[in-house]
Amino acid sequence: MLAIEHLYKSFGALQVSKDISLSVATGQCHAVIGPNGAGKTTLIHQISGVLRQDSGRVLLGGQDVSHLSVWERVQAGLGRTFQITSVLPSFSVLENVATAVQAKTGSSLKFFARAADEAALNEKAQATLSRVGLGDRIDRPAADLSHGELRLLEIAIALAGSPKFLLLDEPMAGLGKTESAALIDLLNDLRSDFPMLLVEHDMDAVFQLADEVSVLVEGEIVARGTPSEVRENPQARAAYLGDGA
Amino acid sequence: MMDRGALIGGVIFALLLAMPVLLPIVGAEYLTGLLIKAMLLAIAAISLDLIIGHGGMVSLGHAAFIGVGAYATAIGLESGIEEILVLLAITLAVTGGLALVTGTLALRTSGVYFLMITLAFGQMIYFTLTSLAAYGGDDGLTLWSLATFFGSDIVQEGEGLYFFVFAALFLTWLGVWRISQSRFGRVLRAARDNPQRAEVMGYPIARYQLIAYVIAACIAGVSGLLLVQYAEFVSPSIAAWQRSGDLIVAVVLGGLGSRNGAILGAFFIVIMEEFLSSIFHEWRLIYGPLLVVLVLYAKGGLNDLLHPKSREAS
Amino acid sequence: MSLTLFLILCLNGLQYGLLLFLIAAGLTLVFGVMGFINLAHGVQYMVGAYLIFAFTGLTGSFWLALVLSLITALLIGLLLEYVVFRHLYSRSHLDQVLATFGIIIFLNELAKVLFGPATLSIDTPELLSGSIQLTEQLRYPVYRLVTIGVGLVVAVGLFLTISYTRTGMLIRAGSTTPEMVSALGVNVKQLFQIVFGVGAMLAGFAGVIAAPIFAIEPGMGDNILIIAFVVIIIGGVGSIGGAFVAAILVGLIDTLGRSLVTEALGLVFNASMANQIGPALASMLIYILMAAILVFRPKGLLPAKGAT
Amino acid sequence: ENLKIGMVVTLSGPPAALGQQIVDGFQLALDEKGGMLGGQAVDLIVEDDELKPDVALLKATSLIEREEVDFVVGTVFSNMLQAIFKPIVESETFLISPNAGPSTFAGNNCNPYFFVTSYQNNQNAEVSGMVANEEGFENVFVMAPNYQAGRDNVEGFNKTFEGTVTDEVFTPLGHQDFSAELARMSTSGADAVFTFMPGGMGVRLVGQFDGAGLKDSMKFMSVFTTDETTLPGQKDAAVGFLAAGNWAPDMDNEANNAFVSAFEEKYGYIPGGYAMQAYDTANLIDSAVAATGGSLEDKDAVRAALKAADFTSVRGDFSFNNNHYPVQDFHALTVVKRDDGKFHTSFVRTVVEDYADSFASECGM
Amino acid sequence: MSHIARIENLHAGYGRAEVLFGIDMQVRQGAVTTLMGRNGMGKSTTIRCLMGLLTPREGSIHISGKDMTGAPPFKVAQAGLGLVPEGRQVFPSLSVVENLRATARPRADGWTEERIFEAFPRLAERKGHYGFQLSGGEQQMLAIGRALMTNPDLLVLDEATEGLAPLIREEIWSMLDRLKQTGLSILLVDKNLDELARISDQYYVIEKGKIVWSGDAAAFGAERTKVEQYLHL
Ligand SMILES: Nc1ncnc2c1ncn2[C@@H]1O[C@H](COP(=O)(O)OP(=O)(O)OP(=O)(O)O)[C@@H](O)[C@H]1O
Ligand SMILES: Nc1ncnc2c1ncn2[C@@H]1O[C@H](COP(=O)(O)OP(=O)(O)OP(=O)(O)O)[C@@H](O)[C@H]1O
Ligand SMILES: [Mg+2]
Ligand SMILES: [Mg+2]
Repeated sequence: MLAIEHLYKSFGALQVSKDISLSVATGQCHAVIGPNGAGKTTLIHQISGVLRQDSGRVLLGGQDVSHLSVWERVQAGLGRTFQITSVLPSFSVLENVATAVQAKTGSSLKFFARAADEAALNEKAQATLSRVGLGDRIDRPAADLSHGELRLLEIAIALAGSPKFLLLDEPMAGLGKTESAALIDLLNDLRSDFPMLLVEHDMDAVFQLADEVSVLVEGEIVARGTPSEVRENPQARAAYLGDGA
Repeated sequence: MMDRGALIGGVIFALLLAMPVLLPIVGAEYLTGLLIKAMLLAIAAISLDLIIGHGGMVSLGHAAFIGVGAYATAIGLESGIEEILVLLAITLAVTGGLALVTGTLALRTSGVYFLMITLAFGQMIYFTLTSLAAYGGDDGLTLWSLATFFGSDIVQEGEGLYFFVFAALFLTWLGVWRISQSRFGRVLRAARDNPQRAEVMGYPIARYQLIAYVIAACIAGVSGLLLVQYAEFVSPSIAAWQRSGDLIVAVVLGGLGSRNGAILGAFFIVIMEEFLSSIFHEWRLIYGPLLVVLVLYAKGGLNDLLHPKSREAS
Repeated sequence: MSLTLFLILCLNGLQYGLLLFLIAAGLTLVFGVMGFINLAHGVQYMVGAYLIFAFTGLTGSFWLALVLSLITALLIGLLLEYVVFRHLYSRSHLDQVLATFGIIIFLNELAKVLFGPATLSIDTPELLSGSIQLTEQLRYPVYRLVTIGVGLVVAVGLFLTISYTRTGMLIRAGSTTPEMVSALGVNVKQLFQIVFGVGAMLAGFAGVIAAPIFAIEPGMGDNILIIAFVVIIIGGVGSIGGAFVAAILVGLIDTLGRSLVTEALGLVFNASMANQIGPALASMLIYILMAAILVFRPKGLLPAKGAT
Repeated sequence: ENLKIGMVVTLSGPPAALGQQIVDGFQLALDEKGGMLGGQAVDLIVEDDELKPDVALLKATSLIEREEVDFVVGTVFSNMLQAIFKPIVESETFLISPNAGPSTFAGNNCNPYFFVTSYQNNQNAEVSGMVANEEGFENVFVMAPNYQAGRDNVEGFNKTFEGTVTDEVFTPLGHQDFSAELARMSTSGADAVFTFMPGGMGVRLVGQFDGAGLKDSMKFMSVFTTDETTLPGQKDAAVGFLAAGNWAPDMDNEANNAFVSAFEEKYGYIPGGYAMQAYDTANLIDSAVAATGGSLEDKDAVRAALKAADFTSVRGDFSFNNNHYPVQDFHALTVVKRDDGKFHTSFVRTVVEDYADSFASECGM
Repeated sequence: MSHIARIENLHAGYGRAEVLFGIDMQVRQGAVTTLMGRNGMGKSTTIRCLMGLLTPREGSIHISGKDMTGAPPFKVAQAGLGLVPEGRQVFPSLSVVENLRATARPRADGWTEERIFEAFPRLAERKGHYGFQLSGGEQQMLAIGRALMTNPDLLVLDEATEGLAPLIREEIWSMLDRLKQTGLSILLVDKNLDELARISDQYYVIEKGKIVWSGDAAAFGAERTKVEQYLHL
C-alpha cells in the first residue's frame, strides 16, 4: 500500500534520513520507533509532503506521490496526525471534523448554501467524534479543549478524512491511561479498513498494535522485525528501549 | 429563521430603504449624499472583510481596486461607452484580471508580509494612475457625461442613484454573508485559522484564497464604478494607501468577520467625521482617542456592542 | 553623470538609509520582536522633531535640547505604553493597528494645534555646520556625515544587544511566548515597557536628527512610517540585521533611483516621455523592490529565526 | 434673509496654513464691513476639504443643498476644485476661486458660474520666465514636483524663458531630501534655478540649498516656494531669493497699506497672496451684491455685476477676462527681512501689465 | 514538615466555563506530590492557578507561607517555583543554549549549562539549533532543562515525560529521584502510575474539578485499585 524507497533528507549538515526504505501492506500496522530526534517526525513530514525529501521516492498504492503537494497527497488518500497538535482553534470541535469530512465529499467551490446545515457532513463528523470519545464536546471551540482532548480531536480530524492510509505521530502522547486504551482498541478496529504507519514512544501501544516494527536511530533503520523480535534485538535495546521493556 | 445578526441587518436595510422618504419629511435631503458615500464605503468594507475577517488576509491595497474600477469606468465613459451594464462588465474584467495577477504573487506570502506586498501593488497602481496625464494625472478628471441604465439616466442622480447603490450594498452584504457560511467560506476560514492543517485536510488553500481575493477586488471595483456615478469625478487619491487604511479601520472597528460589522464601521466613520467636524474644528483631538477607547472597551467591534457574546462567523 | 555626483548620491543614500534604520529599528523591535504593531511609531518620530524645535527655542542650545528631547521622547513613549499599549499586547494585530491609528490622528492634530500647521525648521548646530572636503571635488556637509556615524553606532549597539545579551534573548523569547517568560520569573510587562520606551526614544532620536535637514510639520511621520515598514519587511520582521541591510538598500535605491531612473529612461524614450513616467517609476521603485523580494523570499531577506 | 457664503478650503495637514490665510483674509474684509457684504448680513460657513476629493465633494454638496448658499468660495488646490466644480455650477451657484486657477476651466470648459480672483496657474511661472530673461540668465536649472501643477509651472516657465534649460527635474510630491538634486544643480553649470516647491517641500529645499552653500554660486528663482506661508520656516536662508507674483505685502498703494497693517494687527502675521486674494474676493462679492441691490435671484445680473469687478483690489488694476479669470499686472519680487525680524516678499518692479492667460481664447463666453 | 505550597478552596475557570470547584492541596517541603486525573479534569488548570497564569475566582494560594493569590507569574517564579509546562513551550526563536540562559537564575552549586548537557547529551549535540528546529522529545528535554536552570525550590512538571523515548523517560525518573534526594520539592502531573508509585510521597486525584481522593504513599499502596478506578471509566 505504502512504499518508501531510499529516502534521504538533511537539514544543513545534519542528516535526518539516511536511505530509509520501508513498505506497509494492506491491513498492516507498521510502527517506527527510535530515540528522540532520530528523524521519525521528519519521515512522516516527508511522506505527507510537508517536507520535501532530498532524494528517494514515496509510493502510495503503487503511484509515485513524491512530487505531489500536501493536499494532493491527502486527496490521493493519505491522512496524518501531528505530534504537536494542529487543529482549527476558532472552529467548534464538530466543525473541525466536518471541515475534514467536507474535503473528501463533493466540491468545496460552493458559495451559497450553508455548510453548517449539511447533515451528511455533520453526521459523519459526529460519529467520528463519538468514536474517539469526544462526543460530548462537539459544541466547544477547539481552543477551549484541554491538552488531552486536543490530542483526541487531532485523531478525529485525521480519521474523518476517510484516508486510505494513515500516518500517526505519537497519537498516545498526552492521553490518560483510559483514553490510550480506548484509542488502541479503536486503531485495532480500523486496521482492517486502512493500513497505518505508527510513530509512538508508548511501548504498550506499539506492541499491541504493530505487525512490524522498524527501529530508527540517527536517521537510519537499524533493526526491523515483529514486535517480539525487536524487543529482543540488542541494538534496539541499547539505543532505545533500555531494560525496562 | 431570524437570528440576531439577520435582525440587525434587516433593521439597517429597512432604515436605509426608508431614508428617501424620511429625509424630506425632516427637511434633511442633503443627507442623501452622505448616505450614498457611506454605502459606497460599506460596500468596499464588506468586500475587504471577506478577505480580512474570513480569510485572514489583511490587504493594504484594497482601495487600489476601487481606483481601478473607477478609472475603468471613467475611461469607458470618456471613450463613449455609457451603458452601465457594459461598464460593469469592463470594470469586473479589469479589476478581476488585475487581482488575479497581483493576488497570485501576493499569496506567496502571508501575514504582515501579505499586508505589505498588497501595499506595494496598491502603490504601483496608485502611481500609475497619477501618471495618466491624458486622464488628468494627479488632479483627476471631471466627468461631463455619466452612465445610463438601458439608455435612461435614472442611475445618475438623486433617488435613482440612491436605490441603485442601496441594491448594490444589499447584494454585497447578502452575498458575502452567504459566501462566508458556505463550503467555500468554511475552507477560507480554516485556512485563516491554521493554513497547514487546512492543507493537510486536503485543501489547496492558495487557490481558495485567490478566489476570495478576486471576488473582493471585483466588489471593490464595483464600488469604484458607483463612486464615479456619485462624484462625477475621479482622481488617483481614491486609490491611495490611506484609503485602504480607512477601509481596514472600518472593518476592524465594526467587528471582523461579522455579518453587519463592516456596514456599522463604515457608517460610524462617515457619520462621526461629519458630526464631529461640524461641531469642532479640531475634531481629530476627539476622534483619535475615541478610536482608542473603542478598541480598548468594545473588543469585538461595534458589532459586539449590539450583539454581545455571539461571534457568528467563527 | 559625474563620479562626484554619483558619490554624493551614494552618501545621501547611506545617510537616508541610516535615518530609516533608526526608525525601522524601533519599529522592528516593537513589532517583530515583541509582536506588537505600533503605527504610532511614525508619529513618535514627529514628536522628536517638534521636541527639538521647542527645546532649542527654549534653551537656545541644540545640545541641551537634544538631551531634553530624548528624555521627553522616552517619557512620552512610556506614558503611551502605560495608558494604551499595555492593554493591547494580548489583542490581535488589527486591534493594535486601530488603536495606534487613533493615536496618530490625535498627535498629528495636537502638533497642529500647538505649533500651527505651517512647516517649521531649525538650524544645524553650530558645531556640525559646514562641510568638509572629502575628495578634490567632493564637499559633504559635516552634519550628514555625523548622522551616518551615529546611525552606524546605534546599529551595531542594537545588533549586539539583541543578539548576544540576556536582555536581547528575553525580548526575543517574550515575543513568541510571553506567558512562559513570565512563568520562569521575568517581569515581561516591565521588559516590554522598557523596549517600548527605547523604541519611542529611537524614533524620537531619528526625528531630532532629521529636524535640521528635513522640515518639521504635522503628519511628517506618516510617510516615513510606511517606508520604515517597507524596510523591516524587506529585511525580515524582527531582525535587526535585516533591518540594517534593508534600510541601506532602500536608502540607496530610493536616492539613486530618483536621480537615475528618468535619466536612464531618457536613453530609451524621448525626454518628455521619460519625464512623464520617470518620476512615477522612481516613486514606485522601493515598492517594486519589496514586491520582487517578497515574491522570491516571502519572509524577507534575513528573517529572524523562529519568530512568527 | 442673510447672505449665505460657503467656503471650501484646506484646513487639515500642513497646507492648512494656506487655507487659514484665505479664511483670515476673507474674515478681515467681512469684519471691516461690520459683518455685511453689499449691505447684507453674511453667514459664512467654512468647510475643510481635508485635501480629499470625496470630502470636498460632500462638503460642497452640503453647502448647496443643505445651506443653499449664494456663493461658494474655494478652493486652495486645483484637484479639490475639480472635485467640487460640477455639482456647484450645475446647481447654478456661483463658485469663486480665491486661489486655484487650473487651465481646465479656463478654456473650453469655462463656465458662466465660475470666477477666479487669483490667476491662471501657469501665469506666475510664465512671468518667472520673463524675469529670468530680464535678469539675463542664460542657463537655468528647472525643478518641480511631479504632479499636474508642477508640470504646468515648468511648462509655463519654458514658454517664456528664452535661454537654455540645462535640466528639467521632477521630484516626487512631498520630497524630503533634495541633496541629490542639489548636487546635480551644482554641477549643472546653470546661473540660476527656477522651481515650484510649495509648502514643506519649499522649506526643506531652501534650507538645504542654503546648507549646501549654493547661494553664492547661483540665483534662486521660484513661485509658491518662498511666500508668506513658508518664509517663517525658511527665514534668513531665503533672503534675496527671487519670485514672481501678482502682489507683495509692501506694494505701495493706499488700499494695500491699510489691508496689510489691519491684517497684521488682527492675526499677528504678514499676509500672503492667499489672504490677499481672499480679501479681494470678499470685496468682489461686496461690490456685486451692492450692484444688484441685494436681489440674487437674477443670475445674469449677478454675473454681470461680478464680471464688472467694480471694487478696489489691493493689488491695483484688476479686471476679468471673458473666461472670468483675472487680467492683472505681474511683478518681480524678492525676499526681504523686515526690521522687526519678520520675512516677506517685496515688490521689485512690474514685469508685465494687464497680463491675460493664454486659454481665454478657447473659451466661448 | 512545612508546606512549600498550599492551595485552599480553589475555584477557577475560563470565560463562562467553570473548571475547578474547590481544590485543596498541600505540597510539602522536600517531598514529591502527584496530581492525577483523566483528560480534561482540571490538572493543568490547577497548575496554571498555582503559577499565577490564571487568576482564581475564589480560594487562596500560599507559597512558603506567603499569600500569593493572584500574584503575577514572575513573582511566583521568583518565589521559587520552576515550571515545565504542558506542551513544552520552548522559546522557538532562541537557540538551545539561549533557551537555557535567558531565564536562568544561577545559584552557588546549582544547575549550570554543563550539568544540563550532562543530563541530556542530546541537547548538547543540538546546542545551536533553534527551539522550533527541535524534535518533540528534544523540546521536552529543553523545557525540563530550562526550568532546572532557574534553580527552583519547587519543580512543577505538567506531563513532563510526554513524547520521550523510554530510555530518556527512565533517565528522567531517576533524575527526579536524585533531585528528591537533594531535598528539592516536586509537584508532578503524570499518568505513569508505576513510576509514580516508586517516587511520590503524596497523591491527589482530581475529577471534574474536585479532589476525589488523596493520600500518602502508604494509602496509595493500599488503595491503588480504588485510585485506578477513579482514573478509569
Ligand atoms: N527545521 C529543522 N532544522 C534543523 N534541524 C531540524 C529541523 N527539524 C528537525 N530537526 C532535527 O532533526 C532531527 C529529527 O527530528 P524529528 O522531529 O524527526 O525527530 P523525532 O524522531 O520525531 O523525535 P521525537 O521522538 O523527539 O519526536 C532532530 O534532531 C531535530 O533537531
Ligand atoms: N483556555 C480554555 N478555555 C476554556 N476552557 C478550557 C481552556 N483550557 C481548558 N479548558 C477546559 O477546562 C477543562 C480542564 O482543562 P485542563 O487543561 O485543566 O485539563 P487537564 O486535566 O490538564 O487535562 P489533560 O490531561 O487533557 O491535559 C477541560 O474540560 C477543558 O475543556
Ligand atoms: Mg517526533
Ligand atoms: Mg493538562
